[in-house]
Amino acid sequence: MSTALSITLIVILLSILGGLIRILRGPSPAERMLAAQLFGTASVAMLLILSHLMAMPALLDVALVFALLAAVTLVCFVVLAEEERR
Amino acid sequence: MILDILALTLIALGAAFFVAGTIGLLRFPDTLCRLHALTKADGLGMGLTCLGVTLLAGSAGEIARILLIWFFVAASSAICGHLIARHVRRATDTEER
Amino acid sequence: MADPLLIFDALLGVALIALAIAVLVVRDRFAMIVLFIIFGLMTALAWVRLSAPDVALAEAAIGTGLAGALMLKTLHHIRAAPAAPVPVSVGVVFANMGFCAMVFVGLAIAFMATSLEAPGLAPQVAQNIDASGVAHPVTAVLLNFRAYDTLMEVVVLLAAIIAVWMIERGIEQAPARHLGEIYRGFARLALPAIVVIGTYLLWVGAYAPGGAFQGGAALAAVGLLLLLSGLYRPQPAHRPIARLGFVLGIAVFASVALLVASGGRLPFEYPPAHAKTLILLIEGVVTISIAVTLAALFHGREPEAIPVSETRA
Amino acid sequence: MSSGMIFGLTGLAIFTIGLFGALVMVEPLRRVLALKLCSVGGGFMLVVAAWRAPPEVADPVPHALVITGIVVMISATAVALALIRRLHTLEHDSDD
Repeated sequence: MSTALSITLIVILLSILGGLIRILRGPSPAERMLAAQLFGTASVAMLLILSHLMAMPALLDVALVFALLAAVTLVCFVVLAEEERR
Repeated sequence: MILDILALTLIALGAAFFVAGTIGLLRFPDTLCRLHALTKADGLGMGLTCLGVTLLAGSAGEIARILLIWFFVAASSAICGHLIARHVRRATDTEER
Repeated sequence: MADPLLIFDALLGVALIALAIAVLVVRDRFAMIVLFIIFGLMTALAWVRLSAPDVALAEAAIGTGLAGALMLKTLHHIRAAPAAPVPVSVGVVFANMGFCAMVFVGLAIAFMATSLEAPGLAPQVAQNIDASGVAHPVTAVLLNFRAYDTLMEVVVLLAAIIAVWMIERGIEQAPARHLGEIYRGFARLALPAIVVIGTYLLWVGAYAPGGAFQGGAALAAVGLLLLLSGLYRPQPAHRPIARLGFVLGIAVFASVALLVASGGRLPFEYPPAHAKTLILLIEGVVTISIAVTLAALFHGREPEAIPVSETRA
Repeated sequence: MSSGMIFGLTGLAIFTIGLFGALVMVEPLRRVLALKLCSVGGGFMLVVAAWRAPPEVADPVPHALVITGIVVMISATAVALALIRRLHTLEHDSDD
Protein backbone atom coordinates (compact mmCIF):
# COMPACT_ATOMS: atom_id res chain seq x y z
CA MET A 1 0.00 0.00 0.00
CA SER A 2 2.58 2.56 1.06
CA THR A 3 4.87 1.46 -1.79
CA ALA A 4 2.10 2.10 -4.29
CA LEU A 5 1.42 5.52 -2.77
CA SER A 6 5.12 6.41 -2.91
CA ILE A 7 5.19 5.47 -6.59
CA THR A 8 2.20 7.75 -7.20
CA LEU A 9 4.11 10.53 -5.46
CA ILE A 10 7.10 9.98 -7.73
CA VAL A 11 4.82 10.05 -10.79
CA ILE A 12 3.33 13.40 -9.73
CA LEU A 13 6.77 14.83 -9.01
CA LEU A 14 8.08 13.71 -12.40
CA SER A 15 5.04 15.14 -14.15
CA ILE A 16 5.53 18.59 -12.62
CA LEU A 17 9.24 18.50 -13.35
CA GLY A 18 8.16 18.10 -16.98
CA GLY A 19 6.34 21.40 -16.52
CA LEU A 20 9.73 23.02 -15.91
CA ILE A 21 10.41 22.76 -19.64
CA ARG A 22 7.47 25.08 -20.27
CA ILE A 23 8.88 27.62 -17.82
CA LEU A 24 12.28 27.54 -19.45
CA ARG A 25 10.87 27.76 -22.97
CA GLY A 26 8.13 30.29 -22.28
CA PRO A 27 7.58 32.23 -24.42
CA SER A 28 5.02 34.51 -22.70
CA PRO A 29 5.12 35.39 -18.98
CA ALA A 30 1.50 34.22 -18.66
CA GLU A 31 2.53 30.68 -19.56
CA ARG A 32 5.33 30.71 -17.04
CA MET A 33 2.91 31.80 -14.30
CA LEU A 34 0.54 29.08 -15.44
CA ALA A 35 3.23 26.44 -15.00
CA ALA A 36 3.98 27.81 -11.53
CA GLN A 37 0.28 27.36 -10.77
CA LEU A 38 0.59 23.69 -11.78
CA PHE A 39 3.47 23.33 -9.32
CA GLY A 40 1.36 24.78 -6.53
CA THR A 41 -1.62 22.48 -7.11
CA ALA A 42 0.54 19.39 -7.49
CA SER A 43 2.46 20.26 -4.32
CA VAL A 44 -0.83 20.36 -2.42
CA ALA A 45 -1.69 16.91 -3.80
CA MET A 46 1.75 15.58 -2.82
CA LEU A 47 1.41 17.04 0.67
CA LEU A 48 -1.97 15.32 1.10
CA ILE A 49 -0.46 11.97 0.15
CA LEU A 50 2.62 12.59 2.31
CA SER A 51 0.47 13.43 5.32
CA HIS A 52 -0.94 9.91 5.12
CA LEU A 53 2.40 8.23 4.32
CA MET A 54 4.36 9.99 7.07
CA ALA A 55 1.40 9.85 9.50
CA MET A 56 1.68 13.61 10.14
CA PRO A 57 -1.76 15.29 10.11
CA ALA A 58 0.05 18.62 10.61
CA LEU A 59 1.00 18.48 6.94
CA LEU A 60 -2.64 19.24 6.15
CA ASP A 61 -2.08 22.70 7.61
CA VAL A 62 0.93 23.15 5.35
CA ALA A 63 -1.23 22.12 2.39
CA LEU A 64 -3.91 24.60 3.50
CA VAL A 65 -1.37 27.45 3.49
CA PHE A 66 -0.11 26.39 0.06
CA ALA A 67 -3.66 26.36 -1.28
CA LEU A 68 -4.44 29.81 0.10
CA LEU A 69 -1.23 31.56 -0.84
CA ALA A 70 -0.88 30.12 -4.33
CA ALA A 71 -3.15 32.92 -5.56
CA VAL A 72 -1.02 35.76 -4.15
CA THR A 73 1.83 35.67 -6.69
CA LEU A 74 -0.60 35.22 -9.54
CA VAL A 75 -2.75 38.19 -8.51
CA CYS A 76 0.47 40.20 -8.17
CA PHE A 77 1.51 39.24 -11.69
CA VAL A 78 -1.86 40.08 -13.22
CA VAL A 79 -2.07 43.46 -11.46
CA LEU A 80 1.44 44.47 -12.48
CA ALA A 81 0.85 43.38 -16.07
CA GLU A 82 -2.31 45.49 -16.11
CA GLU A 83 -0.35 48.51 -14.90
CA GLU A 84 2.26 48.01 -17.57
CA ARG A 85 -0.35 48.24 -20.30
CA ARG A 86 -1.57 51.63 -19.12
CA MET B 1 -9.01 -3.55 2.47
CA ILE B 2 -11.56 -2.73 -0.24
CA LEU B 3 -11.49 0.86 0.98
CA ASP B 4 -7.70 0.90 0.64
CA ILE B 5 -7.83 -0.36 -2.93
CA LEU B 6 -10.53 2.13 -3.81
CA ALA B 7 -8.49 4.97 -2.30
CA LEU B 8 -5.37 3.86 -4.14
CA THR B 9 -7.25 3.70 -7.43
CA LEU B 10 -8.61 7.20 -6.94
CA ILE B 11 -5.17 8.62 -6.08
CA ALA B 12 -3.55 6.85 -9.04
CA LEU B 13 -6.25 8.26 -11.33
CA GLY B 14 -5.56 11.69 -9.87
CA ALA B 15 -1.86 11.31 -10.65
CA ALA B 16 -2.76 10.27 -14.19
CA PHE B 17 -4.70 13.52 -14.61
CA PHE B 18 -1.72 15.50 -13.38
CA VAL B 19 0.41 13.79 -16.02
CA ALA B 20 -2.23 14.59 -18.63
CA GLY B 21 -2.22 18.23 -17.54
CA THR B 22 1.55 18.44 -17.96
CA ILE B 23 1.39 16.84 -21.38
CA GLY B 24 -1.24 19.39 -22.36
CA LEU B 25 0.93 22.20 -21.06
CA LEU B 26 3.86 20.98 -23.12
CA ARG B 27 2.13 19.95 -26.34
CA PHE B 28 -0.73 22.41 -26.95
CA PRO B 29 -0.08 25.20 -29.44
CA ASP B 30 -1.05 28.47 -27.70
CA THR B 31 -1.55 29.98 -24.26
CA LEU B 32 -5.32 29.64 -24.09
CA CYS B 33 -5.22 25.96 -25.12
CA ARG B 34 -2.58 25.27 -22.51
CA LEU B 35 -4.67 27.08 -19.92
CA HIS B 36 -7.63 24.94 -20.87
CA ALA B 37 -5.66 21.70 -20.56
CA LEU B 38 -4.05 22.63 -17.28
CA THR B 39 -7.03 23.95 -15.32
CA LYS B 40 -9.32 21.06 -16.19
CA ALA B 41 -6.80 18.29 -15.67
CA ASP B 42 -5.47 19.82 -12.47
CA GLY B 43 -8.90 20.38 -10.99
CA LEU B 44 -9.88 16.78 -11.64
CA GLY B 45 -6.54 15.38 -10.46
CA MET B 46 -6.73 17.39 -7.26
CA GLY B 47 -10.34 16.37 -6.64
CA LEU B 48 -9.61 12.66 -7.11
CA THR B 49 -6.52 12.82 -4.89
CA CYS B 50 -8.52 14.58 -2.17
CA LEU B 51 -11.25 11.97 -2.38
CA GLY B 52 -8.71 9.15 -2.16
CA VAL B 53 -6.89 10.65 0.82
CA THR B 54 -10.25 11.30 2.53
CA LEU B 55 -10.95 7.57 2.40
CA LEU B 56 -7.63 6.93 4.16
CA ALA B 57 -8.01 9.71 6.74
CA GLY B 58 -8.13 8.73 10.39
CA SER B 59 -10.40 11.27 12.01
CA ALA B 60 -13.31 13.58 11.24
CA GLY B 61 -11.08 16.63 11.75
CA GLU B 62 -8.70 15.44 9.05
CA ILE B 63 -11.56 14.80 6.63
CA ALA B 64 -12.91 18.28 7.27
CA ARG B 65 -9.50 19.83 6.62
CA ILE B 66 -8.99 17.84 3.42
CA LEU B 67 -12.38 18.95 2.11
CA LEU B 68 -11.54 22.55 3.05
CA ILE B 69 -8.24 22.29 1.16
CA TRP B 70 -10.04 20.87 -1.85
CA PHE B 71 -12.54 23.73 -1.75
CA PHE B 72 -9.82 26.37 -1.58
CA VAL B 73 -7.70 24.84 -4.32
CA ALA B 74 -10.75 24.55 -6.56
CA ALA B 75 -11.83 28.15 -5.89
CA SER B 76 -8.39 29.68 -6.22
CA SER B 77 -7.43 27.74 -9.35
CA ALA B 78 -10.72 28.74 -10.99
CA ILE B 79 -10.04 32.39 -10.17
CA CYS B 80 -6.42 32.15 -11.27
CA GLY B 81 -7.49 30.57 -14.54
CA HIS B 82 -10.00 33.37 -15.05
CA LEU B 83 -7.47 36.10 -14.26
CA ILE B 84 -4.84 34.65 -16.58
CA ALA B 85 -7.35 34.19 -19.39
CA ARG B 86 -8.50 37.79 -18.93
CA HIS B 87 -4.90 38.96 -18.98
CA VAL B 88 -4.10 37.00 -22.14
CA ARG B 89 -7.22 38.24 -23.92
CA ARG B 90 -6.45 41.87 -23.10
CA ALA B 91 -2.84 41.47 -24.14
CA THR B 92 -3.83 40.07 -27.54
CA ASP B 93 -6.50 42.80 -27.89
CA THR B 94 -3.95 45.58 -27.48
CA GLU B 95 -1.63 43.88 -29.92
CA GLU B 96 -4.30 43.73 -32.62
CA ARG B 97 -5.34 47.32 -32.19
CA MET C 1 14.80 -2.80 -3.18
CA ALA C 2 15.28 0.67 -1.80
CA ASP C 3 12.46 2.46 -0.05
CA PRO C 4 10.55 4.29 -2.82
CA LEU C 5 10.29 7.35 -0.62
CA LEU C 6 14.09 7.56 -0.74
CA ILE C 7 13.87 7.66 -4.52
CA PHE C 8 11.37 10.51 -4.11
CA ASP C 9 13.87 12.29 -1.84
CA ALA C 10 16.71 11.81 -4.32
CA LEU C 11 14.55 13.13 -7.18
CA LEU C 12 13.53 16.12 -5.09
CA GLY C 13 17.17 16.81 -4.24
CA VAL C 14 18.24 16.64 -7.88
CA ALA C 15 15.30 18.89 -8.85
CA LEU C 16 16.31 21.43 -6.21
CA ILE C 17 19.91 21.55 -7.46
CA ALA C 18 18.73 21.83 -11.07
CA LEU C 19 16.36 24.67 -10.12
CA ALA C 20 19.14 26.49 -8.25
CA ILE C 21 21.39 26.31 -11.32
CA ALA C 22 18.53 27.29 -13.63
CA VAL C 23 17.75 30.38 -11.51
CA LEU C 24 21.29 31.61 -12.07
CA VAL C 25 21.74 30.76 -15.74
CA VAL C 26 18.32 31.36 -17.33
CA ARG C 27 18.43 34.43 -19.54
CA ASP C 28 14.84 35.69 -19.17
CA ARG C 29 14.49 37.58 -15.89
CA PHE C 30 10.81 36.76 -15.50
CA ALA C 31 11.58 33.06 -15.85
CA MET C 32 14.28 33.49 -13.22
CA ILE C 33 11.72 34.72 -10.70
CA VAL C 34 9.17 32.04 -11.52
CA LEU C 35 11.90 29.41 -11.14
CA PHE C 36 12.81 30.89 -7.77
CA ILE C 37 9.18 30.74 -6.61
CA ILE C 38 9.10 27.08 -7.61
CA PHE C 39 12.41 26.52 -5.85
CA GLY C 40 10.69 27.81 -2.70
CA LEU C 41 7.78 25.38 -3.15
CA MET C 42 10.14 22.44 -3.60
CA THR C 43 12.15 23.56 -0.56
CA ALA C 44 8.99 23.42 1.51
CA LEU C 45 8.46 19.83 0.31
CA ALA C 46 12.04 19.00 1.35
CA TRP C 47 11.40 20.42 4.84
CA VAL C 48 8.33 18.19 5.03
CA ARG C 49 10.41 15.14 4.12
CA LEU C 50 12.90 16.10 6.83
CA SER C 51 9.94 16.07 9.29
CA ALA C 52 10.11 19.83 9.91
CA PRO C 53 6.49 20.90 9.28
CA ASP C 54 6.96 24.20 11.16
CA VAL C 55 9.75 25.25 8.83
CA ALA C 56 7.71 24.09 5.84
CA LEU C 57 4.81 26.28 6.97
CA ALA C 58 7.05 29.32 7.35
CA GLU C 59 8.73 28.69 4.01
CA ALA C 60 5.40 28.16 2.23
CA ALA C 61 3.92 31.35 3.67
CA ILE C 62 6.92 33.70 3.60
CA GLY C 63 9.43 32.17 1.22
CA THR C 64 7.05 31.62 -1.68
CA GLY C 65 4.06 33.91 -1.41
CA LEU C 66 5.60 37.11 -0.07
CA ALA C 67 9.10 36.80 -1.52
CA GLY C 68 7.69 35.92 -4.95
CA ALA C 69 5.36 38.92 -4.94
CA LEU C 70 8.21 41.21 -3.80
CA MET C 71 10.49 40.04 -6.58
CA LEU C 72 7.78 40.37 -9.23
CA LYS C 73 7.15 43.92 -8.06
CA THR C 74 10.84 44.79 -8.22
CA LEU C 75 11.22 43.31 -11.68
CA HIS C 76 8.18 45.31 -12.79
CA HIS C 77 9.81 48.46 -11.49
CA ILE C 78 13.17 47.90 -13.16
CA ARG C 79 11.79 46.44 -16.38
CA ALA C 80 12.80 49.49 -18.40
CA ALA C 81 16.48 48.70 -17.99
CA PRO C 82 17.61 46.20 -20.57
CA ALA C 83 19.69 43.57 -18.84
CA ALA C 84 22.98 45.05 -19.99
CA PRO C 85 25.31 42.11 -20.06
CA VAL C 86 28.59 43.28 -18.62
CA PRO C 87 30.76 40.32 -19.51
CA VAL C 88 32.73 38.74 -16.69
CA SER C 89 36.06 37.47 -17.90
CA VAL C 90 36.36 33.72 -18.33
CA GLY C 91 39.36 33.62 -16.03
CA VAL C 92 37.37 35.12 -13.15
CA VAL C 93 34.53 32.65 -13.73
CA PHE C 94 36.87 29.66 -13.71
CA ALA C 95 38.80 30.89 -10.67
CA ASN C 96 35.55 31.31 -8.76
CA MET C 97 34.30 27.96 -9.97
CA GLY C 98 37.45 26.30 -8.69
CA PHE C 99 37.15 28.10 -5.38
CA CYS C 100 33.49 27.07 -5.00
CA ALA C 101 34.33 23.47 -5.93
CA MET C 102 36.95 23.43 -3.19
CA VAL C 103 34.44 24.85 -0.70
CA PHE C 104 31.94 22.17 -1.71
CA VAL C 105 34.42 19.29 -1.41
CA GLY C 106 35.66 20.51 1.96
CA LEU C 107 32.15 20.92 3.35
CA ALA C 108 31.06 17.57 1.91
CA ILE C 109 33.98 15.77 3.57
CA ALA C 110 33.18 17.47 6.86
CA PHE C 111 29.49 16.57 6.47
CA MET C 112 30.17 12.91 5.66
CA ALA C 113 32.52 12.62 8.62
CA THR C 114 29.91 13.97 11.05
CA SER C 115 27.48 11.55 12.60
CA LEU C 116 23.83 12.43 12.05
CA GLU C 117 22.84 10.56 15.19
CA ALA C 118 24.23 12.99 17.78
CA PRO C 119 21.64 13.49 20.53
CA GLY C 120 21.33 17.26 20.05
CA LEU C 121 19.15 19.37 22.32
CA ALA C 122 15.91 17.42 21.87
CA PRO C 123 16.16 15.62 25.27
CA GLN C 124 16.62 18.89 27.19
CA VAL C 125 13.64 20.42 25.39
CA ALA C 126 11.51 17.35 26.10
CA GLN C 127 12.55 17.46 29.75
CA ASN C 128 11.54 21.08 30.27
CA ILE C 129 8.50 21.25 27.99
CA ASP C 130 6.07 20.92 30.91
CA ALA C 131 7.40 24.10 32.49
CA SER C 132 7.21 26.10 29.25
CA GLY C 133 3.45 26.58 29.13
CA VAL C 134 2.98 25.16 25.61
CA ALA C 135 2.97 21.57 24.36
CA HIS C 136 4.66 22.08 20.98
CA PRO C 137 8.46 21.97 21.25
CA VAL C 138 9.23 24.44 18.43
CA THR C 139 6.90 27.08 19.91
CA ALA C 140 8.41 26.43 23.36
CA VAL C 141 11.90 27.03 21.96
CA LEU C 142 10.87 30.15 20.05
CA LEU C 143 8.93 31.90 22.80
CA ASN C 144 10.35 30.52 26.01
CA PHE C 145 13.73 28.82 25.88
CA ARG C 146 15.25 31.09 23.26
CA ALA C 147 12.95 34.09 23.53
CA TYR C 148 15.85 36.54 23.12
CA ASP C 149 16.33 35.31 19.56
CA THR C 150 12.70 35.85 18.76
CA LEU C 151 12.71 39.33 20.27
CA MET C 152 15.75 40.24 18.18
CA GLU C 153 14.06 38.84 15.10
CA VAL C 154 11.13 41.20 15.58
CA VAL C 155 13.69 43.99 16.00
CA VAL C 156 15.24 42.98 12.66
CA LEU C 157 11.82 43.29 11.03
CA LEU C 158 11.46 46.76 12.52
CA ALA C 159 14.93 47.75 11.30
CA ALA C 160 14.05 46.51 7.82
CA ILE C 161 10.85 48.55 7.62
CA ILE C 162 12.67 51.65 8.90
CA ALA C 163 15.29 51.20 6.19
CA VAL C 164 12.69 50.64 3.48
CA TRP C 165 10.72 53.72 4.52
CA MET C 166 13.89 55.79 4.44
CA ILE C 167 14.78 54.59 0.96
CA GLU C 168 11.51 55.51 -0.71
CA ARG C 169 8.48 57.63 0.02
CA GLY C 170 5.42 59.03 -1.68
CA ILE C 171 1.89 57.88 -2.36
CA GLU C 172 0.59 56.14 -5.37
CA GLN C 173 -1.69 58.18 -7.58
CA ALA C 174 -2.59 55.71 -10.29
CA PRO C 175 -6.30 54.89 -10.33
CA ALA C 176 -7.37 51.70 -8.59
CA ARG C 177 -6.94 48.55 -10.61
CA HIS C 178 -10.10 46.81 -11.66
CA LEU C 179 -9.78 43.06 -11.68
CA GLY C 180 -13.38 42.26 -12.54
CA GLU C 181 -16.46 41.07 -10.74
CA ILE C 182 -15.33 37.49 -10.37
CA TYR C 183 -12.17 38.52 -8.57
CA ARG C 184 -14.16 40.76 -6.25
CA GLY C 185 -16.41 37.86 -5.29
CA PHE C 186 -13.37 35.72 -4.70
CA ALA C 187 -11.80 38.42 -2.51
CA ARG C 188 -14.98 38.62 -0.47
CA LEU C 189 -14.71 34.89 0.20
CA ALA C 190 -10.95 34.44 0.43
CA LEU C 191 -9.87 37.39 2.54
CA PRO C 192 -11.95 36.47 5.62
CA ALA C 193 -10.98 32.83 5.09
CA ILE C 194 -7.27 33.68 5.16
CA VAL C 195 -7.81 35.74 8.31
CA VAL C 196 -9.49 32.76 9.96
CA ILE C 197 -6.72 30.39 8.84
CA GLY C 198 -4.03 32.79 10.07
CA THR C 199 -5.67 32.99 13.48
CA TYR C 200 -6.03 29.22 13.51
CA LEU C 201 -2.31 28.82 12.76
CA LEU C 202 -1.51 31.17 15.63
CA TRP C 203 -3.75 29.27 18.01
CA VAL C 204 -2.68 25.77 16.97
CA GLY C 205 0.97 26.76 17.53
CA ALA C 206 0.59 25.96 21.24
CA TYR C 207 0.41 22.22 20.60
CA ALA C 208 1.10 21.54 16.91
CA PRO C 209 3.10 23.09 14.05
CA GLY C 210 2.13 26.72 13.58
CA GLY C 211 2.64 29.89 15.56
CA ALA C 212 3.23 33.61 15.38
CA PHE C 213 5.37 33.71 12.23
CA GLN C 214 3.24 31.42 10.17
CA GLY C 215 0.03 33.12 11.30
CA GLY C 216 1.56 36.55 10.73
CA ALA C 217 2.68 35.62 7.24
CA ALA C 218 -0.81 34.37 6.36
CA LEU C 219 -2.32 37.63 7.63
CA ALA C 220 0.28 39.59 5.67
CA ALA C 221 -0.97 37.84 2.55
CA VAL C 222 -4.36 39.44 3.23
CA GLY C 223 -2.62 42.82 3.32
CA LEU C 224 -0.89 42.03 0.04
CA LEU C 225 -4.13 41.10 -1.68
CA LEU C 226 -5.79 44.28 -0.38
CA LEU C 227 -2.90 46.44 -1.56
CA LEU C 228 -2.67 44.74 -4.94
CA SER C 229 -6.32 44.97 -5.79
CA GLY C 230 -6.51 48.59 -4.60
CA LEU C 231 -9.14 47.78 -1.98
CA TYR C 232 -6.88 49.48 0.54
CA ARG C 233 -4.63 52.40 -0.35
CA PRO C 234 -2.13 53.71 2.19
CA GLN C 235 -2.63 57.38 3.06
CA PRO C 236 -0.32 59.75 4.95
CA ALA C 237 -2.90 59.87 7.74
CA HIS C 238 -2.49 56.14 8.32
CA ARG C 239 1.18 56.41 9.23
CA PRO C 240 0.72 56.61 13.03
CA ILE C 241 -1.39 53.44 12.99
CA ALA C 242 1.18 51.63 10.88
CA ARG C 243 3.97 52.77 13.19
CA LEU C 244 2.00 51.54 16.18
CA GLY C 245 1.64 48.20 14.41
CA PHE C 246 5.38 47.98 13.76
CA VAL C 247 6.43 48.53 17.38
CA LEU C 248 3.51 46.89 19.19
CA GLY C 249 5.07 43.43 19.15
CA ILE C 250 8.44 44.58 20.46
CA ALA C 251 6.85 46.79 23.10
CA VAL C 252 4.68 44.03 24.55
CA PHE C 253 7.42 41.41 24.25
CA ALA C 254 9.98 43.58 26.01
CA SER C 255 7.62 44.81 28.70
CA VAL C 256 6.61 41.26 29.57
CA ALA C 257 10.31 40.42 29.88
CA LEU C 258 10.90 43.45 32.13
CA LEU C 259 7.82 42.68 34.20
CA VAL C 260 9.01 39.12 34.75
CA ALA C 261 12.48 40.41 35.58
CA SER C 262 11.07 42.85 38.13
CA GLY C 263 9.58 39.92 40.02
CA GLY C 264 13.06 38.69 40.95
CA ARG C 265 13.41 36.28 38.03
CA LEU C 266 15.50 36.36 34.90
CA PRO C 267 13.89 38.05 31.88
CA PHE C 268 11.81 35.50 29.94
CA GLU C 269 11.78 33.11 32.91
CA TYR C 270 7.98 33.12 32.95
CA PRO C 271 6.31 31.90 36.13
CA PRO C 272 5.00 28.43 35.12
CA ALA C 273 1.48 29.17 36.32
CA HIS C 274 1.08 32.06 33.87
CA ALA C 275 3.45 30.89 31.15
CA LYS C 276 0.72 29.87 28.73
CA THR C 277 -1.21 33.14 29.08
CA LEU C 278 1.95 35.22 28.68
CA ILE C 279 3.11 33.26 25.63
CA LEU C 280 -0.29 33.54 23.98
CA LEU C 281 -0.38 37.28 24.69
CA ILE C 282 3.09 37.80 23.21
CA GLU C 283 2.35 35.58 20.22
CA GLY C 284 -0.90 37.36 19.46
CA VAL C 285 0.66 40.81 19.53
CA VAL C 286 3.78 39.70 17.65
CA THR C 287 1.55 38.17 14.98
CA ILE C 288 -0.14 41.53 14.39
CA SER C 289 3.25 43.26 14.21
CA ILE C 290 4.67 40.70 11.78
CA ALA C 291 1.60 40.91 9.54
CA VAL C 292 1.65 44.73 9.41
CA THR C 293 5.42 44.88 8.89
CA LEU C 294 5.51 42.28 6.12
CA ALA C 295 2.65 43.97 4.26
CA ALA C 296 4.42 47.34 4.61
CA LEU C 297 7.68 45.79 3.40
CA PHE C 298 5.83 44.65 0.31
CA HIS C 299 4.29 48.07 -0.26
CA GLY C 300 7.82 49.36 0.07
CA ARG C 301 7.54 53.11 0.62
CA GLU C 302 6.44 55.51 3.28
CA PRO C 303 3.06 56.99 2.39
CA GLU C 304 3.84 60.70 2.37
CA ALA C 305 1.80 63.43 0.74
CA ILE C 306 4.17 63.95 -2.17
CA PRO C 307 3.53 62.36 -5.53
CA VAL C 308 5.89 59.51 -6.40
CA SER C 309 7.11 61.35 -9.48
CA GLU C 310 8.65 64.15 -7.41
CA THR C 311 10.71 61.81 -5.29
CA ARG C 312 12.47 60.63 -8.40
CA ALA C 313 14.18 63.97 -8.96
CA MET D 1 21.67 6.45 2.13
CA SER D 2 19.04 8.22 4.18
CA SER D 3 16.86 11.30 3.74
CA GLY D 4 19.22 13.24 5.96
CA MET D 5 22.24 12.31 3.84
CA ILE D 6 20.47 13.13 0.54
CA PHE D 7 19.19 16.51 1.64
CA GLY D 8 22.45 17.32 3.42
CA LEU D 9 24.38 16.97 0.18
CA THR D 10 21.62 18.86 -1.66
CA GLY D 11 21.93 21.70 0.84
CA LEU D 12 25.69 21.83 0.40
CA ALA D 13 25.33 21.91 -3.37
CA ILE D 14 22.72 24.70 -3.21
CA PHE D 15 24.93 26.70 -0.86
CA THR D 16 27.90 26.34 -3.22
CA ILE D 17 25.81 27.30 -6.26
CA GLY D 18 24.52 30.36 -4.42
CA LEU D 19 28.06 31.31 -3.38
CA PHE D 20 29.26 31.01 -6.96
CA GLY D 21 26.35 33.09 -8.20
CA ALA D 22 26.97 35.81 -5.62
CA LEU D 23 30.62 35.97 -6.66
CA VAL D 24 30.16 35.94 -10.42
CA MET D 25 26.75 37.45 -11.29
CA VAL D 26 26.63 41.11 -12.31
CA GLU D 27 22.91 41.86 -12.28
CA PRO D 28 21.85 43.06 -8.81
CA LEU D 29 18.53 41.17 -8.79
CA ARG D 30 20.24 37.91 -9.67
CA ARG D 31 22.86 38.49 -7.02
CA VAL D 32 20.15 38.89 -4.38
CA LEU D 33 18.62 35.61 -5.55
CA ALA D 34 22.04 33.94 -5.32
CA LEU D 35 22.40 35.10 -1.72
CA LYS D 36 18.91 33.77 -1.00
CA LEU D 37 20.01 30.41 -2.41
CA CYS D 38 22.95 30.50 0.02
CA SER D 39 20.62 31.09 2.95
CA VAL D 40 18.36 28.21 1.89
CA GLY D 41 21.43 25.96 1.68
CA GLY D 42 22.41 26.98 5.20
CA GLY D 43 18.87 26.27 6.39
CA PHE D 44 19.13 22.79 4.87
CA MET D 45 22.24 22.06 6.93
CA LEU D 46 20.51 23.11 10.15
CA VAL D 47 17.38 21.07 9.47
CA VAL D 48 19.47 18.05 8.48
CA ALA D 49 21.38 18.39 11.74
CA ALA D 50 18.03 18.21 13.52
CA TRP D 51 16.77 15.24 11.54
CA ARG D 52 16.60 11.76 13.10
CA ALA D 53 15.62 8.49 11.41
CA PRO D 54 11.80 8.45 11.57
CA PRO D 55 10.52 6.82 14.75
CA GLU D 56 12.64 9.29 16.71
CA VAL D 57 11.47 12.91 16.83
CA ALA D 58 13.48 15.76 15.34
CA ASP D 59 15.40 18.29 17.41
CA PRO D 60 13.21 21.42 17.75
CA VAL D 61 16.01 23.93 18.42
CA PRO D 62 17.46 24.09 14.88
CA HIS D 63 13.90 24.23 13.50
CA ALA D 64 13.25 27.35 15.55
CA LEU D 65 16.53 28.81 14.32
CA VAL D 66 15.62 28.18 10.68
CA ILE D 67 12.20 29.82 11.13
CA THR D 68 14.00 32.86 12.60
CA GLY D 69 16.37 32.72 9.63
CA ILE D 70 13.53 32.73 7.11
CA VAL D 71 11.99 35.83 8.65
CA VAL D 72 15.34 37.62 8.84
CA MET D 73 16.03 36.69 5.22
CA ILE D 74 12.73 38.15 3.98
CA SER D 75 13.54 41.40 5.84
CA ALA D 76 16.99 41.54 4.26
CA THR D 77 15.53 40.75 0.83
CA ALA D 78 12.93 43.48 1.16
CA VAL D 79 15.63 46.07 1.97
CA ALA D 80 17.89 44.85 -0.84
CA LEU D 81 15.05 44.98 -3.36
CA ALA D 82 14.03 48.46 -2.21
CA LEU D 83 17.65 49.56 -2.75
CA ILE D 84 17.64 48.02 -6.22
CA ARG D 85 14.42 49.86 -7.10
CA ARG D 86 15.78 53.15 -5.79
CA LEU D 87 19.09 52.71 -7.57
CA HIS D 88 17.27 52.04 -10.80
CA THR D 89 15.08 55.12 -10.38
CA LEU D 90 18.14 57.32 -9.80
CA GLU D 91 20.14 55.89 -12.70
CA HIS D 92 17.18 56.00 -15.01
CA ASP D 93 16.36 59.62 -14.30
CA SER D 94 19.92 60.85 -14.71
CA ASP D 95 19.83 59.39 -18.23
CA ASP D 96 17.08 61.62 -19.56
